[in-house]
Formats: sequence, structure tokens, C-alpha cells
Amino acid sequence: MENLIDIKGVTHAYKTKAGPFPVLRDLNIAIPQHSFCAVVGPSGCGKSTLTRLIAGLMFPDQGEVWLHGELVKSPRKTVGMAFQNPVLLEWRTILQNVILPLEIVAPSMPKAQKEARAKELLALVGLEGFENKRPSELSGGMRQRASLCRALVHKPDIIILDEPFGALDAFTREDLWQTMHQLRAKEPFTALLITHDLRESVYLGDQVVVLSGRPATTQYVMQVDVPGPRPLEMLYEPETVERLAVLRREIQIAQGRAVA
Amino acid sequence: MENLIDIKGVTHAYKTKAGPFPVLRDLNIAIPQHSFCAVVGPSGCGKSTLTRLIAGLMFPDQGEVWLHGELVKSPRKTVGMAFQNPVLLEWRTILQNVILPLEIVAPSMPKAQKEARAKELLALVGLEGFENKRPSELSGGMRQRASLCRALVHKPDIIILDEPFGALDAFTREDLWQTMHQLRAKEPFTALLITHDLRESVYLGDQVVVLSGRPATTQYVMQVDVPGPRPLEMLYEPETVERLAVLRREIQIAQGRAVA
Amino acid sequence: MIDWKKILIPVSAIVILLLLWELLVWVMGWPDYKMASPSDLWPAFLRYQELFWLYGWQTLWRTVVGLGVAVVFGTLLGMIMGLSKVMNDALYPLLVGFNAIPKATVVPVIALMFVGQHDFNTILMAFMISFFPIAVSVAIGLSTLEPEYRDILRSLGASRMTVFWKIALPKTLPEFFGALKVAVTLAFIGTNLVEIITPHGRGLGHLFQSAQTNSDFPLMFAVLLALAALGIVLYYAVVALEYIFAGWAVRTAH
Amino acid sequence: MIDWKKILIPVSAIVILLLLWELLVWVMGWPDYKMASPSDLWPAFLRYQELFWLYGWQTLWRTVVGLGVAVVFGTLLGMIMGLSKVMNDALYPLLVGFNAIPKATVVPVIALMFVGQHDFNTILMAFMISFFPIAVSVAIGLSTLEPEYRDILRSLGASRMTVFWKIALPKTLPEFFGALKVAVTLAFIGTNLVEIITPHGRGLGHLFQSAQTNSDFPLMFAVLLALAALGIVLYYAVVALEYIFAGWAVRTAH
Amino acid sequence: QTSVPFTLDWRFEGPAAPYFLAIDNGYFEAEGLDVEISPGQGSLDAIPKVATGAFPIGFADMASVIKFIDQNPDAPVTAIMMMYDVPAFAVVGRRSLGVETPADLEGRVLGAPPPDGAWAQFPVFAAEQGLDMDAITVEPVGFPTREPMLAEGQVAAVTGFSFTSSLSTMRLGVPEDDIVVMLMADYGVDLYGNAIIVNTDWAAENPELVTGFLRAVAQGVRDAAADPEAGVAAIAARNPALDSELEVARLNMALRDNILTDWVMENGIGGIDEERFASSLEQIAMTYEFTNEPDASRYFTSEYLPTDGSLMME
Ligand SMILES: Nc1ncnc2c1ncn2[C@@H]1O[C@H](COP(=O)(O)OP(=O)(O)OP(=O)(O)O)[C@@H](O)[C@H]1O
Ligand SMILES: Nc1ncnc2c1ncn2[C@@H]1O[C@H](COP(=O)(O)OP(=O)(O)OP(=O)(O)O)[C@@H](O)[C@H]1O
Ligand SMILES: [Mg+2]
Ligand SMILES: [Mg+2]
Repeated sequence: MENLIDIKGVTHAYKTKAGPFPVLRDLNIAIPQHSFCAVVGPSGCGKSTLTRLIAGLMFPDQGEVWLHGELVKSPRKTVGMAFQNPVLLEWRTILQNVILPLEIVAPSMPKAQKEARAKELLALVGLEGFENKRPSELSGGMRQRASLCRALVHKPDIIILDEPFGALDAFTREDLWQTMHQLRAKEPFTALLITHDLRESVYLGDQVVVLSGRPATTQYVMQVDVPGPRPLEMLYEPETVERLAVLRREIQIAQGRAVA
Repeated sequence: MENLIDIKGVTHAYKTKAGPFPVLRDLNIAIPQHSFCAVVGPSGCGKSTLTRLIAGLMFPDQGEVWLHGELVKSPRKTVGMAFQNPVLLEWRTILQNVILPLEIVAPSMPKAQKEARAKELLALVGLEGFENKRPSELSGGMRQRASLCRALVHKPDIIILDEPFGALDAFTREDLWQTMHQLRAKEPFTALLITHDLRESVYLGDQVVVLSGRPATTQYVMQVDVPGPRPLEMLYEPETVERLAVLRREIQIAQGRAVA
Repeated sequence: MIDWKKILIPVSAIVILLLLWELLVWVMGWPDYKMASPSDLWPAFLRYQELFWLYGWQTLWRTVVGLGVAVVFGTLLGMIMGLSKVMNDALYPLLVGFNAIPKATVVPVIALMFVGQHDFNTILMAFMISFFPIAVSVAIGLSTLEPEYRDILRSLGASRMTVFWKIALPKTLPEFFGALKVAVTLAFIGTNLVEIITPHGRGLGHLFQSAQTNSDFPLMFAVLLALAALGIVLYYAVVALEYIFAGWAVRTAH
Repeated sequence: MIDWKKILIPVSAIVILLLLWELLVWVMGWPDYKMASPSDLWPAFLRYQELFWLYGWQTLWRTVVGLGVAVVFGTLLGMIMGLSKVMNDALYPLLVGFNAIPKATVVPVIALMFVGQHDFNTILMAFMISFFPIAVSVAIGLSTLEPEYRDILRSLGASRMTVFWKIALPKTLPEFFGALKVAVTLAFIGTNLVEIITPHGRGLGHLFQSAQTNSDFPLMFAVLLALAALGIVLYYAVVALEYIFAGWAVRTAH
Repeated sequence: QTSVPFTLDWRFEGPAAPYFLAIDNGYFEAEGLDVEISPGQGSLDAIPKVATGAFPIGFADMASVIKFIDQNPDAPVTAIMMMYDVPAFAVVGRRSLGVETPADLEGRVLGAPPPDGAWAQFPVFAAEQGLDMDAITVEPVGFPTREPMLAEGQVAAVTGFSFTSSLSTMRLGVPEDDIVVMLMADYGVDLYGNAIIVNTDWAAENPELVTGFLRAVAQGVRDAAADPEAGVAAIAARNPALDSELEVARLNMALRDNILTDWVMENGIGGIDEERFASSLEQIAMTYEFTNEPDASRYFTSEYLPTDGSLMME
């Protein structure tokens, strides 16, 4: 099976006044098509940097990022992004916010068609009836749902999620985890999810990648071979509890609080 | 055993332009001395309102709030508070931030004594060496630690915690849970913790109170009889998993998503 | 659904002020040439009513045109400064210095440069005095745009221009209108400054000058009040515009 | 550790501006009374050097005193408006109207009210023109204080005054200094306005007037430049104060 | 010594020399007066200052005094000593632009600042000279641009004070012999110029002081005429930004054209000619609508003028 995303030996440093600041070192990640990859790692280790490299917003000092068998040299229309901050545009309604990527990617698509597509997604995440509200009229969880719809509206090959659930409360977060599974079942996509929450990584990911502390390199990769829409109960199964214990230990190693 | 906090049949409504807006209805909570009470409940059900009533910042329409055998009629110096937003004062160093309550409660205490007390607490939560930093120079978790020290510095009888860990990432949160247990072991205090995280409520609370949807009333009370500094492993024990399942169901009832 | 309190409170505040003023003049027994009282102003206003409307209109349109130019120029300048750190460092002190020059001293210089072009001079002054806050606010708005907003569109291959139009510009609208509220008052002051310092027989500033020449003190004070009223109208016109074009920001703030 | 770029860029921008100006005058062949060129200004400045220093100092201290009064009054007014919604609704339109009256027209009125009190009048004008932004910013700062900040202290039984001094006031300092940067320029303009309009033989405004009377155009332009320079100095003095007293906010913003 | 603040109508310029000389040479002191001189911002600033009693004595344009008293009949102010027997109101033109006589203004452009005192009298001037106002193109100009416009030839003539507009135009490089100064007084305008004014309440209580003040001023005028340079030096001591050379020229022009006129040399300084004054009131009525019946005695009184011959200028 061909990998949709292939990160090969990527090394990157930020140029600062005090000299180069290494952030990623010889990083390797491979994500097959329609698979979901969760990435965990200590704060500030370079996770967001990784997402910017994949999105083609920056280019690595060494190594290569391949998408769909092509070397990434510029931003690509086939990427969707969502962040911890939902960054919805307050002057647009929810519907108009979701349509935004279509305005860039498919400017010639008829407006009705754009709206139909957006409404379909909004309905899927339970935002039916909120199309004409302003972002500030929605709760944090609802805003994040809208932000997910925006990341998906142009049917991207890859969606990149940088801690999209980080600021939500525990109940809302679990709700959205389930929504993610529903979305995948409906429209398969390839995803890279950055998270701080181990339970989230195990519940959503087909593989969980643990990054080491800065400069980040691939420290540990765990496969989670549980098929299709997973029930929330999975989180309380002994197998999961064990997986979490393993990941917890790896993270402590990454944070330098335990030795391998 | 006498209850340190006794909330007896409290009913409260906000006065709004559109008429009274009932928030609490016939609420009863009793918290014994040196015990830890965790309160969970749906968003906007009135949890923060409850904390303001206990702190004496507001007074209930009906019912009574008793602290230490006295009816609450005004703010009391024996309360410490911490919120989701650490609300540290950016123009003060961490040390000066922690000292703040002492400046109000014990203005005549010598400065050196105040600082010694603050430093002791900061060391306890692992902030040794950060005394002279500004809040913005610390990470979110470190700021929240400082905020806890501020809530404790004047040795209050009661500390009120309104989702203090809500905005932190999962690792940091678990770290702070452990810190809470260490603090309690060192200096016993009575606490009321508002949270959205069921695992948090079970790990920290001696009792967990589930509030119903607005207007909030006591829907369910669970005793968690696990003594003193609890290990993090407790979270993965079958007993805890079972407790969580019960609470989850009660919350769904409170949210109106399941029937009793 | 009009909120009557919102209107009643300021109106009664104005009425109370006028009453206090009347009372003060009456108690102190001040003659007109020291301080006219509100009751003297009304006759003065009635007598010259037509002139008030005519001159008020002249002052108004010059202010609005000057402000319009300031908006265009200030936005462009703000874009340059907001998008380039070097240009910002280079231009900011110049703008501060330019802004600090009392415009009363610039009026004669302009009058000398563009002799006889009264409308042009007036508009130029209204423009010069008011573009600064607009430029600064647009620059700040652009330079503080969170990178995520940009990334959302850039990751789709959108051009810089698209990002600017779709995100940066609308996002700075609240700051822009905040500055516009300051700028409109400044432009108004600029217009009047020219009308008073290099009198060319038009505008409320001229009416003030004429009143002074004829020692007609009630008229002088009436013009002052008319200026204040026109200033309030201009200010709240901008508030209304803000409500229309950046209403989302106003409503969110509530 | 001085960042030379931070100084070099604005200085070279100023030099470039002066060169362009010189060139423009030279190419257009404008006479002095139309537009003096920078090379003419230096002799004018040298000849009146002592007066520049003396008058500059007079302008400076009046501006600073006026600004000081504005700070005290503006802060008090801002407190009243920030802590009471009704007062805010009542006073805001009055302040807008007052602010919109061109101060050039107020100068003669003040001169009549407080005859001969030149220093007082000048300071009064510097004050009147500059307190508005301070009041508005303090009011906004106070009314947008998050309730948690208050609760932290109130739950300990702290008085309103304590909350104000310990939290509300320092928390509004960044907004306050933002407004002070605007106010200092305004106060400076106010001082000069009085010096120009009511001649009392003091300050740079007087030197400008004398130059005008003498038809000494290079001197007029030299005064304009001196005003710009003094304005820049005042502005950056406030920036320095901001760095000292609200440095935490400045540093956080980086 | 009685403290007497004295307000001028304008800044400290050459024509103010007599007052400063009266201080420096001790004439005020000899009369028991301690005089402090303040600059003003036009007659319309000086008159209310005196009317409110803030300054007991001041200096202002007669036409403005008349209008002020007409608007505020109860104001305790009146003129007591005529300083400028001939007002400085003038039309200043340029020979090279074809202006030499009033009639030349027809068909040409006249620059006039709307609030200018000289412009206010222009209709009288035009009427007396039989000019067709419609044939003159009037360009409203600002004060600061008036002379530069004349120097650039954008207007052929301007209205203004003789000693201001002509000297400024010269300063801008126009040769002296190209400049034509038409004093309106020479062309049928009977108006008086500036006068010493007094707060009548104060004057009624201190008649001797007032008379002493006027005596000292007359002495100052004599000294200024005798040595204009010394007069300007007295001002320069108070206003270091002064251009002394220019101010001496200004003072000389004022002395020659406005103060030491033939009538003054004959009758002494300070008084008025009743007939001419009446005529001047009629001329004011041509451009200004009186709200009350004009009353000459209300505007000027000679009762405080010294009668000991000290007003004679020879
Ligand atoms: N533009 C930049 N220039 C210099 N250093 C940067 C830049 N962006 C990020 N860094 C630094 O690089 C490191 C990695 O940043 P990055 O945002 O990728 O981390 P992260 O893993 O996403 O952190 P977090 O867990 O806080 O989201 C951090 O130490 C950060 O301070
Ligand atoms: N001052 C007030 N006036 C009117 N209504 C208020 C006021 N404060 C809070 N409310 C309303 O009362 C309800 C309860 O508020 P409260 O903040 O106590 O809820 P909460 O349980 O803490 O919510 P959250 O989970 O969001 O923290 C909410 O619906 C809120 O909108
Ligand atoms: Mg990140
Ligand atoms: Mg709450």
C-alpha cells in the first residue's frame, strides 16, 4: 500500500538572532491512504512545525516531505487544516466560514453547490440550523465543529489537525471524538492529528507516533489495530488501558523524566 | 463530625431585563472539614454561581450558606480562590503575585515572613527558582501552579477551585492533580472543586456531587472512599472505571441525554 | 426596539449642562462679551439660521472629502507599514514628528503653496490632520494578525492579495473604525482651522470670524455650539457606519 | 545591547526626506516665501539658537504641566465613567462634542475669561485638548476588567479602593500609556496654539509668529522643524515612561 | 505707585515704542503709575478686556470700539485719546501691475482677507472714489498669503495696514518704488484710527491717574519720534525675536502717516475733530447696521486729556 504522506529524514532549524534553533531532527513518519495518524510529544518539541512542513507553508532544511507521490514544494489545494483556536472569521456566518476554502480552491463552483456541500457537512457534525449564526453565538465545541467542516469542505486528500480539541471540556471533547469517527465513516480521509491527550490519540489514531523532546525525532510508533467507528467504551477496555500505560512511559522518556 | 461548609436549600436567580433567571434550586451540599468535594454538572448550570455564593460575593435568594458554623453574610478572609484563567497580575513577579492575599489579609505581617511563606509554597509545587519571573514567562501549567499557591498562601479554611485545570493539556493536568494531593498531605484544607473532567473529580474528590441542568439542584452524590495521596494508577483500576461509568450516566441524565 | 434610556440619559446630561451654564452666567452677572448664556444664543442662531445651514454644509462636505482622502491614504500607508517591519521603523518617527507639528502653523504654509485653492487647501488640511490615526491602526491591525488565520488560506495556495482581502482587511475593520472615530473629529478641526486662520469667506469658521469682527458675542458662542453639535453628528455617523460594516465586532463586544 | 538598526533606519529615513525636500525646492526653483529648503533653515536656526532653546523650554514645560493636569483629571473622569454605566452614557456625548469644538476658537474665549494669566491659559488649553483620550482609555480599561480579577481580592474582604489600587489601576496602565502617547502630542499642539493665537511673547509659537511678522520664511520653517523635533522627543519620552512603568505589557507584546 | 495693566491691540511691534519709552524713561513712574504692558490679539480682544475691568486701560481701533459699544451699550468702556489720527487702512498696489490710483483697481484683482480691518472700510473708500465694485475682482485671501500673492503678481493690490502690507511686500523682494500705498484717509475716508480706551468705572474713580497716563504717553510719542531706534530697542528688550531694522521702518511709517499728521502737529495729539468724527460715523453706517442710535459722545470723550499743553508735539 502506497503511503499518502511520507516524511523522510526531515531536519529543520529556525533561523533566530542567536543562531539556528534546531526543532526537528531526522524525523520519519509514513501515513497510508485513509489512515489516521496521531502525534504526541512534549510541549514545544516541534509538532506545529511539522504540520507547517506538510502543508507546504515551510520547507525542511534537510530531508523530504512527499504527498501523494509528489515532493512538496509549495502549498497544495488538497490540504485542510484545523487548529486549537478555531480561527473562524467573525464577520462571516458559520456557513460562509465553511465555504471559505471553496472560494479559493474552486472559485468557479456555483454558489448553490458550495452551500449545499457546506450544509451537508454541517448537518453531519450536528450544526444543522446554525448555518446563519455568527461564530461568537456558538459555544466553543460548536465552533470547533464548524472549523472541522471548513477543513473538510473541499474534500482534501489530507487533513491536518493541530490540537483541535485542546481547549474543550472533557464531555465536549468526547463528543467530537465520536464525530470524527462518523466523518471518517462517511467520507474517508487521511489525517494527521497533533494532540496532548493520550486517550484521544489511542481512540482516534490508527497509529500513534511519539516524538522525542526538541529537536524532535520519531521515538516510538504504536499501531492501534481497532477497525472502523470505535465505541467510546473502548477507552475503558483493558487493552486500551495497557496501551495508555505504554504511551505514558514513552512520553515520560521523551520529557526526560524517565529513562528508556 | 461538623461540616465546614453547609449549603442548605439554596435557591438563586439572576435579575435580568427579561425577568428573573433561575440558576440554583434547592441545592444542598455538605462538606466536612479537610475533605475535598468535586462538583460536576452540565455547562452553564450554575456552578460558578455556587462558588460566588460560598465566597460571600453574592447572597442566595433563599436558603443559607454556612461556613465554619457561621452564616455567610460578607466575604471572609478565610477563603482562597483559583479559576480556569489563572488571573495572575502581569506587573508583579510570581512571588509578588502569590503574596497578594497576605497584603490584604495580614497587612502587618513583615515582608520577609510573607515571602518566606510564599517561597515555601512555590517550592512545594515545583516553582523553585521562578520566584522573580513574570507570569508571561511561565507555561500555562506553571501559571496555574502559581495561582494555586496564591489561593493557599494565607492558609484559608476553604479553597474554592473553579475549573482550575480546564485549560491545561492532559499531561500537565495529571501532574497538577498529583500536586494537589501533595499539598493536601502537607497542609490539610477543605476544598470545593468545580470540574468538567470526571476522571479529575474521582481522582481528587472525597465526594463527587453531580448537579442537574439549570436550575441546578443536587442530582447525585458519590462518596469516593480512597484514602490520602492517591497514586495515578488509581485511574486505571476497575473500581474507578466503574465509578466513571456511573458518573457518566448521571451526567447524561443531567444533560437530558438519558433518562433516570 | 429603541432603548429609550440610551437616548434619554445623554440628552438630559446636555440639558443639565445648558441649565448650569445659564445659571452660572446669571448668578455671576457676566455680560455677553465675557460669556454669553444659552438663552442669548437662540436668537443669534435664529437670526443667522440660513447662514448656519449654508456654512455648516460647506464645513461638512470639506470635512467629509478630506476624511475620505485620509481613509484611502491612511489605509495604504498602514498597509505598507503593517506588512513591512523596515518601513514601519523608518516611517513611524517621521509620522510622529509630522503629527506633532501644530497644524495652526501649517495652515499658512499650505495657503502659500496652493494660493487661492481654498477648497483644496481646506480638504488638504482635513486630510493631513486625520490620516495618522488611520495609518497607525491599520498598521497595528495587520501586524498583529494571528498566523493561523493566514495559514488557513495560504495552505490552500491562496495569494497574498487574497489573504489580504479575505482576512486581513476585514479583520482590521474594528481597529479601523476605532481610529476613524478619532480621525473624523480631527478632520473636522482641520477644516475649521483653515476657515479661521486663512479666512476665505466660507464655512462655520468664517461665521465665527465674522461674529468676532462685529463683536457679536452671542453669535460667537452660538457658532461654538453649532460646531460641537456638528462634531457630535459626524462622530455618531461614524458609529453608525461602524455598526453597518463592522457590526459583528460591535455586537461581539457586548 | 543597543540595536543599531532600530536607530539607523529612522535616522536615514529622516535624512532621505530632507534630501528630497532640498531637491524638490531646488528643481522647482521655489522662492523662500513659498517653500524654504533645509539648507536655508540651518542659518536661521543658528542665528536664533538661543531663542530656540529658551522658547523651546517654555513650550516644553507648559506642555508637560498641562499634560500632568490632563492625566489627573482624565484619570478621575475615566474612573467615574468606567465605574458607572449611567455616567458613561451621560458624559460621553458631551465629551465628544467638547472634543469636536476646534480649539482655535476656544483660545480667544479662554483668553477673555482669564485675562493676562498667560501661563495658566496655555496650560489650561494643553489640558483641555489632551484629557479626552486619557479619560476614554481609563474608562474602557476599567469597564473591561475581567470579574475574576476583582473576585480574587473581593473574596478576601478587600475594599473597592484596594481592588482599584492593586488591580484595576495597574491593569489599565497599558491602555493609559497608549492614550498618553496621543495626549502628549495633543497637549503640545494646544500649547503652541495658544502661543500663536494669543501672543504673550513666549514659546516656539511666538517665535513662529515673529518670523511671520518679519516675513522671515526660513525661520518659520526652522520653527516648524523644531516643533516636529520637540514633538518626537515628547512622544518618545512617553514611550520611555511606558517602558518603565508598564514595561511588563510592552515586553509581553513582543 | 498705582499698578495699571495696559493692553495693546497687537503684538510688541515698532508702533508700540511710545509706551515702552514711557516706561523706560520714567514718565509713568513720575505720574505715580506702575504700568505693565500686555500684547493683544486684535482690537476685539483688547476691548472686552478693558470692558470687563481686567485691564483699566487699553489700545484699540476706533471703528471696533464703536461697534462694540453699539452691540453692548452698557459696557463701561470708551475712547479717551486718539493715537492714530489717520488710520493705517490702505490699499497697497504695485505700479508694475498697473495700479497707481484707486481707479486702476477696476478691471484688476484685489486681494482681501475677509476679517481684515482695512477691507471692512473698502466700501467707503470705493464709494468716495466712485469705484464700480462690480468691476473689481475681489479675491478672498488669508492673512499669511496676502503679501506673497501680491509679490507673485497673482493680485494687483491688497487691502491692509499701510505699515504692514507695504513692508512685508518689500521683504518679499518687491522694489520699494514699485509699491504704491494708498492710505484710505487720503481718499475721502474720514475714519479715525486707534485710540487709548479706558474702563469708565475705573476712570471715574481715578481721573488724575488717567490724565497722568495720557500725559506720559504723549511724552513717549515725542521720544519715539526723536529717536525711533531707541524706541525699537526698548521693545527688543522685551521681544528678542524682533527684527529691529524692520520695526524701525514700521515705526517711522506709523509716525509719519498715522500719528504725527498735519492736524496733530497743529492741534496736539489725542483729540478729535467733532465734524470729522460725525462724518466717520456716517461712513461706518454704510457698512454696518447700528443696533442703537449712534451717539458720538458715548464713543469718545476728551475729558481726561491733559490741558497743560503736554499734548503738543513740537
Ligand atoms: N518562527 C519561529 N522562529 C523561531 N523559533 C520558533 C518559531 N516558531 C516556533 N519556534 C520554536 O520552535 C519550537 C517548536 O515550536 P512548535 O510550535 O513547532 O512546537 P509545538 O510542539 O507545536 O509546541 P506546542 O506543544 O506548544 O504546540 C518552540 O520552542 C518554539 O519556540
Ligand atoms: N450576572 C449574571 N446575570 C445574569 N445571568 C448570569 C449572570 N452570571 C451568569 N449568568 C447565567 O447563569 C447561568 C449559570 O452561570 P454560571 O457561570 O454559574 O454557570 P457555570 O455552571 O459555571 O457554567 P460553565 O460551565 O460555563 O462555567 C448561565 O446560563 C449564565 O449565562
Ligand atoms: Mg503547537
Ligand atoms: Mg463556570
